[in-house]
Amino acid sequence: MELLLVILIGLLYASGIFMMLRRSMVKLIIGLILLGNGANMLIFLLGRIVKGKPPLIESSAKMLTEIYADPVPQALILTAIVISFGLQSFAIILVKRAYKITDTDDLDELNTTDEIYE
Amino acid sequence: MIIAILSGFIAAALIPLLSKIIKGKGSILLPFLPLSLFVYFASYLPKIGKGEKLNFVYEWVPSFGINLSFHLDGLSMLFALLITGIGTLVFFYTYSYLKGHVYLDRFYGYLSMFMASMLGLVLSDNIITLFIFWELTSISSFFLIGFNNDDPKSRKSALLALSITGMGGLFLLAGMLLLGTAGGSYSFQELLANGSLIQEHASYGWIILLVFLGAFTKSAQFPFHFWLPGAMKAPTPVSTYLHSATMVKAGIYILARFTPLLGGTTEWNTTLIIVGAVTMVYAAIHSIFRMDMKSILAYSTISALGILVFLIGLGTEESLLAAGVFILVHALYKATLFLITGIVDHETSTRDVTVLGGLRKVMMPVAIAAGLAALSNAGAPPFFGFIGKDLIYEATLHFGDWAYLLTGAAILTNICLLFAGLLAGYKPFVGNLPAEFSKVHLPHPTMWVPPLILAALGLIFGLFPVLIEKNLIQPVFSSLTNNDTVIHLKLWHGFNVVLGLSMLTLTLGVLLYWKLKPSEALFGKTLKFELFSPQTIALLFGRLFSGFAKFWTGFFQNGYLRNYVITILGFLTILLGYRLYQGVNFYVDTAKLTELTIYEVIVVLIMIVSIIFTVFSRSRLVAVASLGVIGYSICLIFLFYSAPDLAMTQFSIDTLTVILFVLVIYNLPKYKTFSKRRIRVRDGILSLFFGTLIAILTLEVLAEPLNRETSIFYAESAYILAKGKNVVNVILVDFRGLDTIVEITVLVIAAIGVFSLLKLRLKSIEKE
Amino acid sequence: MIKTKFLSNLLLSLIWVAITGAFTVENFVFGFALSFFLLWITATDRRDNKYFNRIPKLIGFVFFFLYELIKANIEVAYDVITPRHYMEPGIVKIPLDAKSDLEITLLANLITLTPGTLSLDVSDDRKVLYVHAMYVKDREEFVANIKNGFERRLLEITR
Amino acid sequence: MTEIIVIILSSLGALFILLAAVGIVKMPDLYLRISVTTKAATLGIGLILLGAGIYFSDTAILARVIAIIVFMLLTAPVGAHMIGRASYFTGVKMWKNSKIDELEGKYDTKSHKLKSED
Amino acid sequence: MKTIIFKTASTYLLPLLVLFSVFILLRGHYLPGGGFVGGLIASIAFVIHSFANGLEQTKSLIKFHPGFLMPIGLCIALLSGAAPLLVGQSFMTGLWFEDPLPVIGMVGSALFFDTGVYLVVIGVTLTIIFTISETL
Amino acid sequence: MNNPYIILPVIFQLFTAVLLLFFWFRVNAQRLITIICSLVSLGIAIWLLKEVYQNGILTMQAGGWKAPFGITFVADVFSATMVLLTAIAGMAVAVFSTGSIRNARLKFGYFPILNFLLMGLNGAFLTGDIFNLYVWFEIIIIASFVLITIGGEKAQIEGAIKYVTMNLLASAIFLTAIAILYGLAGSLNMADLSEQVAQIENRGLVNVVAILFLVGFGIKSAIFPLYFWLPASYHTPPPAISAIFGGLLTKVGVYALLRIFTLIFVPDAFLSNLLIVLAAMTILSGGLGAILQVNMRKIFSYLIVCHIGFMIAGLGIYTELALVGAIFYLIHDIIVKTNLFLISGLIFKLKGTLNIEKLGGIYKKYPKFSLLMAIPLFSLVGIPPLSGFWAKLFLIQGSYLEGQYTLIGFILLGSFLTLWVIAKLWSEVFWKDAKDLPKKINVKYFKELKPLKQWAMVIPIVLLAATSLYIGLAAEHIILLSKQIAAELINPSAYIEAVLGSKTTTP
Amino acid sequence: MSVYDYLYYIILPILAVSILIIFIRFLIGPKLSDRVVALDLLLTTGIGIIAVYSIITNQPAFLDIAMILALIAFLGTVAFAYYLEKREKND
Ligand code: NA
Ligand code: NA
Repeated sequence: MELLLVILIGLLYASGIFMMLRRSMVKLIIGLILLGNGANMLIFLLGRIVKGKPPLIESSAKMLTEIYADPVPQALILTAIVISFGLQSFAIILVKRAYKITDTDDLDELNTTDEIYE
Repeated sequence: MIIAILSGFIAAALIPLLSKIIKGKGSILLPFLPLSLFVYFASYLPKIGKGEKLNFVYEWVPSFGINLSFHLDGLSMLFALLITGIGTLVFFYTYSYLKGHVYLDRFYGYLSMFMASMLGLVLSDNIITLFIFWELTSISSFFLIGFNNDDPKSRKSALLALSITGMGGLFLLAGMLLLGTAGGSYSFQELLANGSLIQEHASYGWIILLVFLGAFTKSAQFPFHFWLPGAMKAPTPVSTYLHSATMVKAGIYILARFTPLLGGTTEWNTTLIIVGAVTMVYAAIHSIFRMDMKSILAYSTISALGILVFLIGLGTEESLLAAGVFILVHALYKATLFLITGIVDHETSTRDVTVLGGLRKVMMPVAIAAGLAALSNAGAPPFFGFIGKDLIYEATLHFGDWAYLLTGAAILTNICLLFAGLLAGYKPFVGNLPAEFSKVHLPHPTMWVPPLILAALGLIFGLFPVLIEKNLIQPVFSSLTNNDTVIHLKLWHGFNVVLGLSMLTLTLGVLLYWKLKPSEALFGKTLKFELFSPQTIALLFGRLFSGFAKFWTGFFQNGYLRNYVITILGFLTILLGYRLYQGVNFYVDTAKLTELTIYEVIVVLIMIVSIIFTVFSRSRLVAVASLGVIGYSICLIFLFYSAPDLAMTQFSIDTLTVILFVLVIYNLPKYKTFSKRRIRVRDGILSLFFGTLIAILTLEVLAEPLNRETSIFYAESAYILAKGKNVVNVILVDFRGLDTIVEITVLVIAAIGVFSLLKLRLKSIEKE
Repeated sequence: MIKTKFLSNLLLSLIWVAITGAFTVENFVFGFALSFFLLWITATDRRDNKYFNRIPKLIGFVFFFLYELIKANIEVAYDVITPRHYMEPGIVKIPLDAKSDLEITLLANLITLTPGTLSLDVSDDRKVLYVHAMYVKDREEFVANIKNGFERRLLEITR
Repeated sequence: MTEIIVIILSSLGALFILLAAVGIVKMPDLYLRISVTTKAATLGIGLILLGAGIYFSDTAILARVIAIIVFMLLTAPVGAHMIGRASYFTGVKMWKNSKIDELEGKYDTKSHKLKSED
Repeated sequence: MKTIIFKTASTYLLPLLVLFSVFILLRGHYLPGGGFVGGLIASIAFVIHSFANGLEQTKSLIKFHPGFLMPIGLCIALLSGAAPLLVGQSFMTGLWFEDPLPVIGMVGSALFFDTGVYLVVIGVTLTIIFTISETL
Repeated sequence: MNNPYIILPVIFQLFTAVLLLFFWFRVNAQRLITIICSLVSLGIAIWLLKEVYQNGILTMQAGGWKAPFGITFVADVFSATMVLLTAIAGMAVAVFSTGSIRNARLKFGYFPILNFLLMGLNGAFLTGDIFNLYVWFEIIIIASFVLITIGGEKAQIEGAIKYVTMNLLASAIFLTAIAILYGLAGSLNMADLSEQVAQIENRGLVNVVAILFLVGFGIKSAIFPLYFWLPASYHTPPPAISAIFGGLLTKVGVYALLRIFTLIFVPDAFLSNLLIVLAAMTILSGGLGAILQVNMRKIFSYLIVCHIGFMIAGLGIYTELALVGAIFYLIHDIIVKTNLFLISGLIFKLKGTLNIEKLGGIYKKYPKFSLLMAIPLFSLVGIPPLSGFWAKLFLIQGSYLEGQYTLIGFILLGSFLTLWVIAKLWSEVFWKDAKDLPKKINVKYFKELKPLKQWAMVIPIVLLAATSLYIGLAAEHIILLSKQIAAELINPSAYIEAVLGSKTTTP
Repeated sequence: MSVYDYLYYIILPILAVSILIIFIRFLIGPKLSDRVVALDLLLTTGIGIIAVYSIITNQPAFLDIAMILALIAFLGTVAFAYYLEKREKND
């Protein structure tokens, strides 16, 4: 399964980047989301995956004894997911606003702030 | 001592506060600052004359060996007296010259600051401190040159001067640092103690190169000389003070100061001789075609500076003595001529020598001063200038194989300088007074007394060199050569070759004055040569540089986000790829992998297809929907691999994201394909390459053993110590609760951001 | 009104007990308090609706519903797994006797849940329910089936 | 005994879901797809969930399972109704062999008000 | 989307979902769940309600601007984290009541903290979604 | 030594922000709270630096969990200094904002967000946990997103798109790096990582991770060729916001680079050389960009890039001396750049434009302001003995001792370009005589402001100018501080011991 | 054959194949509504998978995820319906 996930992660990164390189703002956002998903999966996989053993302590037990999934990456991903949600919401609204103001989706037209003489 | 040096800065700081008083009558009090400093330094003359050297150390930045340590010996004494002495006169002169000027206070402020910097420069023993004061002179001169800042030319000149001297300053800084590092100390005295160490050091070449660059730019040596004529846009007192008597000599000072330490080598001497000789001849020839008094003086100053560099370069005891004397000679007559130019300009409103004439009839004392200065300049006996010129020829004649060539150059230079001196100091005052100048009258004594004093000194020192021989020139000589040979200054050496050369110079110079009349036409002809002048080349270089800047900036900061992204990612990819290729062995341990099941394969398959679908979909909504599928599939993977909390959260958040998209999708632009196919293919290749790198990296990491200390601790303590059974949640609210509080803060900020982005509409009055 | 609220409250407390899975008095009291609070928060103008009014009829209705569900599912399954389509779909207008929001909603949902039919919308004057059906052999019969089946039984419970 | 019940319930459930899956691909128009899938899936999932509830033989879990089923019964038809209705007035066509359409022309094109009479 | 069916269903869904969200919040320390998911579910409940009944209805239901929940939640989280500082212990050190409460289990600062998270998440989500809906 | 209160700079900022949220619509109350709280923060920061300077490295184990299991906060001299600088710059900007930021913006959370941003900065400086650093970075970027867009002007939005994209990209790379690091070392505690990473046998992988961190932080600190977002966006928001960005935001990236590449990854020859090349290119790019610009704030933006190069150069050389230079420059740059952007704000309020071709006559009309402004301008140039000068000494000497002669050339070039740009700016903006520009209706000019607001804009500039004078003239203090920091960085064992030393005690 | 094996080797694959089939509808559309319906069905089927998986792994906790899925799965449908309605009104 790891091999499949590795391919998946590579693909998520690749597609995220490909989308970020488009000129369309919406694609840019989608690219960022894909990239974020890729990073989350990467943390997940690199924390090493274990099937069907969530880090929950049995009601009768006091600690996890047998093999269990590493809870740390899970906590990290949770945090990362929530943070990306905040950032993505903001980014989506930013794009909406940009579209309203500039009336274009073409990022190539948003270059006045880089011009030397302004 | 420190008070003496800093007093100028203190005054400069106080002047803006006292501006009302200064703009009134108060400014007459200011010259007493340099005057008292002059007296203060002069009081040390006897001690210096006895060969004593005085040290004053004040701690400043001891941890880097930078202290306010001052060293008073002959050389610094000579400069200190010039700075304060001419300073006094210039301060007085300014009182009338800029009387009633709205920014008189500022002018005095800068002048005081400059004086203090200059004093600090010549008195510093610590070479870093020396550099600090060096830079301060550059910056105060920037303000002084740009004093008439309404005039674009004035601003341009200030900028040019600062650019050149500032650049030189940076080289000097590097040189000083190298020197200090190589010699193990920033104290000049300590460095001097291990002089040979430095001359043998591997960086010696770099050090002297950097010192030269600093000195040459400051002292307007060829090919860095061109800022100086422009700097004459400054008010005349500034030209007098900075650009003839003191600041430009800072470079000379440095060369002189470092001669005992760095000098004596072929590199040192040859460079200085060549640069000095070229400068003196080049500038001298340039000076004779000018018509503007200030321009004439500017070029003759450059030439004189060239002579000084040349003399230091010769490096013999004779030449160093000549240099020491010529510093004083030149300061006296050149300052005089500048002050006179100022008077002429001030009273007649022109400095064109072809127009001026007969002014002796209306301003006799000025004419006397001018005459004295011109004669000293000409090296006519019994003026101090004669002694100076004598010493120069003495030095060149005794310089081995190259004696004739060098002497010839010196003679040529001196002839031109003589001519220039006559043009500026003689021509305006003789002949008939043009009618338009008949109303011209003698200015306030504070203006004509200073040049007269200086000019008179040129005569007095010539007649009685003994006045300064022991207490001033002897110590200067000692500092320059680092030995105590006793010297004698004499006006009369008897009839010898040197005297003959002096006379030859005089004769030829006067002859030239007779024959060559400066005119617009002649000046115009010389301008043709400007095409090849260093200034033109420098400007060309500047233009090239600015073109390069435009290219570079336009290339990188091109305004296209995707180019930025591709640059960043390309950079990352190359580095990653290189590092992976270089140091990572590709290896997968299949035994460690978990088994594959059909449902997982299907989920992954769906994900892969969805990703491709998202990327290539032509509809925004479909892309969003398939993004949802990707998210939900991730959920399932989380679930299969024991992360129920993750699955829950991912699912809820994905749903919310979809809702968000759907809500705003109206206000989102339609999906369009902008880029060309070729670009898409290129991006695709880069993306896939990057993805592959990440994948390989992941595989490699998976093959490494993982330290499980942390996760074991959590598993064991979650319930016992933190009283929770869902370890992930315990981590979130307890073990790593700090992350969580930050992350909810992120959410809060994002919400506020969304709120303000959508709700805040500035009215036009509120925009800015 | 008070009775309705109380009933809702009670119902929610029971659901609370069910989802938490702890059948204890404390938990019930906690759930009651919680749902009381929630009802206060979410209070809107709801009309009189009675929950456990006709419990026997409710049970009967559940069985009727399950029967319809399974029967119709099999009917559809046949159509799905065989290559040919036997269906005769159409959108049919069903006049409503159900009046309250709850009645209409329940009816519509029940219709949707049974295979082959899908409540598309209720007219704005609440007189008609538009239903998409797979097997409209005879329009009148279809309407009558629904009116006599689901609607009648449902109204018996709710009224 | 429990095991057999679980096997039966889950088999039936899986079959219904498979049915829904085939249905959604095979059915010729959107309304039919909605029609077929909503309930088949709901029924199927309900059965599987019930199986799970029985398997764990814990009242708490059973209660939770029932709660899920109730939720689904509540939401699934609403969702079907929403998307069906929205599709109708966005002009999603019915299958060519459809018999009648009594909804035709009843929607006000602007306000989406739905009339009961012509 | 003024459909009676959805409206009615949402009226019943709202309390159900909020109830469920509280449940998820409270048991987070023992089983999957916690403040985040709880908060998300609660906000989804209100979002559904606003879809069905219009934003104004939902807002009048909540009675105050949901954004107000953000500082309150942050305050609760901050206080429960900072309380140990008063007794000279590190930020976020767990303080616990002696005995477990029914249903909830052990009550301690972690629970308060999670409640803070819960409220913040509701506040944030609703602020974002409502603001967007208002300015469509 | 353990001290639970070192988290105060963070908590207090959070407290302030939350308090401000409760006063959402009451703008004047927000102003008052902001000023008071920024003073308190300054007090806390001074206390912290004093404690650390006297007692050595202080740690706080969040939740009382021993390292590396909980999140550790570490206050060494470096962090404490950064916290203090944040407090100073933060206070200046806060006070300036009370005068310069319009009520409309204040009603939409300007002050709370500003305080959140400062909280994020403090958190990033104090944390000893790599993932926690990530979340602090996220606070910083989201707060900066909001600030850069607040008001929603066209230029703001255009700049923000680039700013947001690049920062999110950087975050993704950072997160990737953390994932791999955790996958390799199984730890998040930076001190622990320092030990764990050293034990990893597969050095190739370690190097790869280091590259990811370099690029992630490199984007945030705007080094070549990752800086593009900065000149595209920093000039677009209100000047007070540019000030906090210009002063602090890129520096937090530099801080992270300095921290990570001294504590966890010690640069090998390749990385060192890479850093040096990047530093040189950064200096060049920033300098070249700056000489072309005509908008004052864009000039400053490019200069930020240019001067980041100096700091990176110090890291690349990687000797104590060079690090002293980098740290000194960092300290100087925070104060001066903040002030320059504030000054640009003041000039805008005076003249209604920041185009240096249109500006002019300030020297004539406002001689006292001009003098005041000259201090930071020429401090930036590094006219000795002003603050910018000292750092260069160390950098040049450090480069020389390591034989990096070309780098010296670039440092000199960067200094020269800065000198030229500032001199030109002075000549254009201050000296040149300008016609009165037509009044803009959408600008509230300085003269139209109430005296209280006028003071609110001038006092921070004065204070920062005084600070930069202090840095320059009392350089000894700053050098001692920088030396201590550099020593800490070069030899992280004290840091590691302070964090992990308590391993035996029970939580 | 135990319940475990039965679920693991028969039921789960059936559900997975169902998902795959449904996904085909998602891909081919043709209308947005078709995709939405497919998405909804995907999620519903996901609930089933979760339930089965919870039995296989003996983790009743997974049922909670199923519960959340059940609760908010239809929200996506509602949102898309909302969008379609808006689109009609606006165009
Ligand atoms: Na949580
Ligand atoms: Na704790």
